[in-house]
Amino acid sequence: MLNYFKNMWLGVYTVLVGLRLTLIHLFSRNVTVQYPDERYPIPPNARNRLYLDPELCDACLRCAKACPVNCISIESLRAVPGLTPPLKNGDKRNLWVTHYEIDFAKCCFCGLCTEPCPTNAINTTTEFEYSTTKREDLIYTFVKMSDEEKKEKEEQLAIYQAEQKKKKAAEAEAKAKAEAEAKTKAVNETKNDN
Amino acid sequence: MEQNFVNMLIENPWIAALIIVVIPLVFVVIYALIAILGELKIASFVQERLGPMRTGWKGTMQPVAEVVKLLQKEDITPDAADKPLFNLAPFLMFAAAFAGFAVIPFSPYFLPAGIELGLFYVFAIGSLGVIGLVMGGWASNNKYSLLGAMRSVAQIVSYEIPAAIAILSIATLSGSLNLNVISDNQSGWFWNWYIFGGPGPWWKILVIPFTLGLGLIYLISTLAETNRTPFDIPEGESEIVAGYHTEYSGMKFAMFFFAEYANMFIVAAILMLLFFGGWNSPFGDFLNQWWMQPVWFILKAFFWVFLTIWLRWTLPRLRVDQLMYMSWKVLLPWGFVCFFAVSLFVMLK
Amino acid sequence: MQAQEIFDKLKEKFNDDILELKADAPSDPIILINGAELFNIAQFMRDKEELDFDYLVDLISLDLGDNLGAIYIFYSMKHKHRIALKAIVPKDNPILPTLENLWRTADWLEREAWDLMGIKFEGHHNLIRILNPYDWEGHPLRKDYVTPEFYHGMKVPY
Amino acid sequence: MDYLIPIIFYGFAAMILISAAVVVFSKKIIYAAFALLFTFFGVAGFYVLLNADFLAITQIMIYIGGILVLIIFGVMLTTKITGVDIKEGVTSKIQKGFALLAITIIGITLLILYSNVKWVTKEFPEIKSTIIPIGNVLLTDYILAFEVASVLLLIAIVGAALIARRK
Amino acid sequence: MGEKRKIELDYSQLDSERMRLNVGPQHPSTHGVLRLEVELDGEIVTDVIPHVGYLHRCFEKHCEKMEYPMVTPYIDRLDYISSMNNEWPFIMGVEQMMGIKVPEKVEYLRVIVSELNRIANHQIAIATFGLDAGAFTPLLWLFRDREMILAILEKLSGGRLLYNYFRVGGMAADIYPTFKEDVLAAISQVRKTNPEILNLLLLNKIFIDRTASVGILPADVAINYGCTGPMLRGSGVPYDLRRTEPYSIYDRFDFEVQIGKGEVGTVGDCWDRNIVRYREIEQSCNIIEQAINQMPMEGDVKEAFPKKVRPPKGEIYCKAENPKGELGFYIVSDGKNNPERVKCRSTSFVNLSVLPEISKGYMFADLIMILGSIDIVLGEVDR
Amino acid sequence: MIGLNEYLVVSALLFCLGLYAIITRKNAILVLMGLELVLNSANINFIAFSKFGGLNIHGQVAAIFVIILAAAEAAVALAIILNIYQNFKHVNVDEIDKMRD
Amino acid sequence: MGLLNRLNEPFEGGGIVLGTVEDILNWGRAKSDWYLQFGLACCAIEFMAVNAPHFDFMRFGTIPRTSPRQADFIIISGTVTLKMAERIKRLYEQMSEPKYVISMGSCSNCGGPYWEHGYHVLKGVDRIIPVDVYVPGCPPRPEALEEGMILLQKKIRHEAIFNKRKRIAEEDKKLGLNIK
Repeated sequence: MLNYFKNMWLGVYTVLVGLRLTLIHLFSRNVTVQYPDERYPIPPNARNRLYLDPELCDACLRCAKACPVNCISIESLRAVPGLTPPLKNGDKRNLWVTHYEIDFAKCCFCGLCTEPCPTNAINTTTEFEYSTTKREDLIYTFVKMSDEEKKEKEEQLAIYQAEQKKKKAAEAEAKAKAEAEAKTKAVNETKNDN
Repeated sequence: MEQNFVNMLIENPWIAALIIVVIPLVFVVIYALIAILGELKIASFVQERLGPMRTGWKGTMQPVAEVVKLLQKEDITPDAADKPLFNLAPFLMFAAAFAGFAVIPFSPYFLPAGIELGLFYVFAIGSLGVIGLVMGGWASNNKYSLLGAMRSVAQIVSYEIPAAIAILSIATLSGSLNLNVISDNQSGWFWNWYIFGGPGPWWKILVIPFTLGLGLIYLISTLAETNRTPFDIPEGESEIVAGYHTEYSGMKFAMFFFAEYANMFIVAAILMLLFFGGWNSPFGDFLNQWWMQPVWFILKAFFWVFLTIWLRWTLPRLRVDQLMYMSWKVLLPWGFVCFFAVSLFVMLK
Repeated sequence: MQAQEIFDKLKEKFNDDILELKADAPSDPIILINGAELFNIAQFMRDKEELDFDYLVDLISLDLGDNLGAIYIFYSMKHKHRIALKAIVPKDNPILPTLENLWRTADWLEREAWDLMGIKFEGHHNLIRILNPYDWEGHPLRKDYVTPEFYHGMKVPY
Repeated sequence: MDYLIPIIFYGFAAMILISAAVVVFSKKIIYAAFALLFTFFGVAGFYVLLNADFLAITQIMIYIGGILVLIIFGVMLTTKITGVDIKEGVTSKIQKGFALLAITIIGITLLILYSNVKWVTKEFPEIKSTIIPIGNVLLTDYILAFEVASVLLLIAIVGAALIARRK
Repeated sequence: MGEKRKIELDYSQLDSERMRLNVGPQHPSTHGVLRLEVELDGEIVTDVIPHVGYLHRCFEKHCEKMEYPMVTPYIDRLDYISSMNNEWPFIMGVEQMMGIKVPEKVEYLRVIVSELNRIANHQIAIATFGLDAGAFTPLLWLFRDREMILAILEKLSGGRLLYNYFRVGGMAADIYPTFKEDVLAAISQVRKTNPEILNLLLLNKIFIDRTASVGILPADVAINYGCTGPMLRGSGVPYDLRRTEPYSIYDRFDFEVQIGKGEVGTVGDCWDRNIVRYREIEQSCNIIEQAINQMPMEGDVKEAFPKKVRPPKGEIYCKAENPKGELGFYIVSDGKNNPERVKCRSTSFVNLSVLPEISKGYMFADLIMILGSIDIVLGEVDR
Repeated sequence: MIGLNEYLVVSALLFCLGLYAIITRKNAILVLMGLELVLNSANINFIAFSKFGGLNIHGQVAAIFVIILAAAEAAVALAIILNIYQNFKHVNVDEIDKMRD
Repeated sequence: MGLLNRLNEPFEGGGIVLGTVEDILNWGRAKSDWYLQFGLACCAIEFMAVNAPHFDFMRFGTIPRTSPRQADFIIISGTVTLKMAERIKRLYEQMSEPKYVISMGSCSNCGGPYWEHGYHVLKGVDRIIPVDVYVPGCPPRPEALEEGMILLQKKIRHEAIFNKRKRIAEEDKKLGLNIK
């Protein structure tokens, strides 16, 4: 019987305590950030959409290899050393990126691709507003070389490679010659020594 | 006392009757819109949010948008459902809820149907809605709906009894079942309200604890009858998906919605008429002109609505057996105690 | 109790069925046992006062090429020691006794091992798939598992 | 507005009889239960026409809010919860025929009786509400019956609870 | 294959009609995509059959295909509410296999972020439990406070929910300048609002009525079912890996292992499990406070990074105290870049298996409360 | 003008319908519903006579007693039906012929 | 579908009156969106965070409903597994017209991190139901979902109601999805 009254009292009391709390909060300041007009602070290292600086990318494929999801696809072409402008940070460019594509529908935004990049070409940004009505729009192509350009590069490369080949052959020949000479010289020297 | 100002203004009885019917209907719609918005906004403020902000000025047009949307929604009748009953239920429920407005005096000069047994009538017509509810729940052919409906009915039926005792006590105290008369009895300052024992000699303070208790009992019962937290078990989202209206969509769902809000207003109005002086100003003759009386009445009713919303965002939900325990073992005995005390007071007076 | 002592205790009781103790760092100590005797060994380990392994931590199924393996990790809340048992069964007939009656947690763990690796637990009251749909085919964690093309009309590969 | 009363009367009469027919002839028991709602409602309408406002409201409250809810609960508890149409066993045709015959005879007898008897007519006095005379009569002339009725209700509650309780 | 469970029920024993109710997978209170087949006798639950696997994302298959560093994003997605705590045992296991000793600063940083995440997890657990009981406001207040913790973790790691912050041998990024102030501010906010939640929800009479003596889990049953974490501690067993087998630097901190005492009902009921979570939030605050004061602010978090993550041949079971209980990873390495096999001992999976045992004989509404008190995350159950 | 006879005719028809339900229906709940119809028809008679036949207020009091009776009867009858259902798994009045199991 | 059925005649242009009516109807639908309270995986937690005070999804007029019948749009928040796919399809079918789908996060966009080795993951929810808005992210920030919501509202505002039949046919052709 005592319990009955105690329970009743507790019921009324705790309800009143709760009502007091909610009433206080009813008149307290709200914390809402009204999104399209106001912005919630985003730290600069937030991992949202990736951004690739094509001027910095050397197509080393490290990001693609580090990606657990395989959402980065890169196609590259060997660059001609003399004709190729260097990367933005002054490093030598070894490869032309002909096609660099990230599928943000697959990406898991883990940031693993940015860590191995030697030139900081690929970076996370704070940009997150890119919802679309078509899934294809989520595939971002950062570098796409036109066919002519590609062809030109290929031709250059072919010429360069041919040259290289020739050069190499010549070099090899020269080397072989030199070696042969050296050999004969050595032979002669030994002879002389004898 | 003239019952209807409309009858004085308009000669033709047919048009007058039509207007008298239409006024509560328009009121219900407007009131429901305001209540919906209030519910969203108060919930948001309690939770330190803002609520609807992007529809009209500070989101005030939100309920209108919802009605426009609900008008266009597809009206699905599930294949497995019992079609005639499924389609009938929302109308029955709305009709029942709306029928209650016939005897609600918004002011001494507006009482749609001036029958002597107004209080009794409101109470009886409420049970019609129960049938609509169980009809909808059954016809949906969905276990959640049926469970929700059966819980609802059990809940409403058992909480009708404490509510009836509270009403009966006030009827004893006032000696009338006519809501206008009951309201008129409480004119004057707010200590003439029945929650404070009604008009009477100084020793009425002896009865004040009991009338306060009756007010509390009636308040709790009305919460249960309108399925509001902490008694929202029939619609308890976490257990049975959305209660008896799980399968309803579009306009039929809107009918349920409006019926619910109309019901809420009716119980609020009864609470105000019985315990809080009805359309009387709380401050004697101050602002007690004929045009202020409906305003007072509606303001008081809205206070009840605010209270229920406030409670809703504060309390968790009871369990079914605890609900029954509360009705039969807490409210009913205390109701009897209060009833006897009030009767004694009336006899001695 | 150290792993070596536990091994000795078990060896004493079931001499031939306890094969060896592997405890070379960095690996955890593992006792290799004969799978057929698993139930008795486990029961002994649970009920023996000095061992008192009242908590089955995990059951790990392995694909070892030609064989399938099952590793049981036990822990004792009282003595605060831990040991792992490893049983190896052939791939074409992977049958182990169930431990469901000793540790109730084995119920779901064994169902999972059956679902993903296809180890059959004899005596389990309800050995059905748990993670994959009930009508799934194959045991996905086996090395030779091939992803199906279609499931209920839905294309599975990308 | 003299023409209004007959219209209302016939409306209510049609409501009562049609829904009663549904109760009697419908295949689905749940339809019968819900049709009962309209029968009761129509009868309540009759009461209003007959100046028995208290009775009308009592009818709604007790029959619809109480008995009908009970019946619907009974239907739900004694049938499979969902999915199954609740059809009841059909009596044989011969039985039905006999029943129909008997009912027709009773009905015709009643109708003939009613139309031939000259009832003593005495109009009901015009009063604002019947509740005060009813209350007075109940607690003076019918005090014994009133008390007996309360005891009966108590017994009914206790008995019902006792019977329905699970063993 | 196509096994189907045969449901054998002895209907002759039954008094009344039993109803089979299918709860989920789309149900507001199954905390995700769990499906429960419930058999009801009126309102009383006579049997519950959980059907899991609606979120089976093939975690263990992925681990076999990935190199070690690439596994962490997938581990984040197991128990997505407390991904910092998830990463720890796996990284710790790999470090143990490779014999890497991480710097002091990293250890402290790991403790701090894990405890922060534990607070966030418990806040969600209490919040959703309140939601199951019908209280909506505590949910949003707790989410408001959680936002502060998420902001700190986001500033550290860059992710809001799935952090991918732990690396073998260190952390992905160093702390930022105002780290200490932010953490202390978050703790004081948590300490300020915690009593509000206590008064609004946990001590509310209705809530106590709903949870006290409901879903009682005795200690021996809990151990037999392998329950860990607040589930086990709620039953009165002080089993907390941070104390029983201290890993990392947990032996340096002063905190109390909270157990259920049956203050309002019986030991091991739903209320006990929740009050344990509530008090663990306070204890976590204490730990963080100690850690942030002892932590060396200078030093490089990346100094112990190995050149190549390639553990030697071997197998190891490494565990840590997840907010939900003991989370362990069994890593089998054959000396390649990819793990041979990773098995996750997921806490929720094991904890959930006790549901049929403890929910029989209670009402249907209680079943929802019991499920809420277990605090499962379906990502971890189904992996 | 609607007089006494009209009400009596409706009441008679209602009575016949109720009686027919009681006779032909097998489901106990439907029998109960038939009974309610019969009681209602009686009540219409009472009230009609109270208005037109000089029964005055006493007719209404009688109707009140009928309603009380109906409520009590429905409660007990449904309790019995539920009990029968628990024992026999059906509520078919023709087949309930055992007093005990 | 209530009013829409009767206005389903394909008017070209529609005239001023119809245009205004269409505007009002679209306004109602765009501003009052009830979503199905339904979460799948990690994104569901961010989805809950969207409802939390800091972001407050309700500002857009979105109200959670537990019954699919009353919902206007569904947010597929998380990985859709094959076991779950049929359920989602059924939920979508239970919703009443007009209905919309937001695919939240990489997993439901196209399988996300599980697209390659996930033998039990449906690679994109658009294989079973038509998707209106794709929100990228894994999981998307709460603001990203709100941005997706704004996009959806924009889409609804410009929808053609009175030549609906034509629109549906076009959409079907565009999506070209049909399982079974």
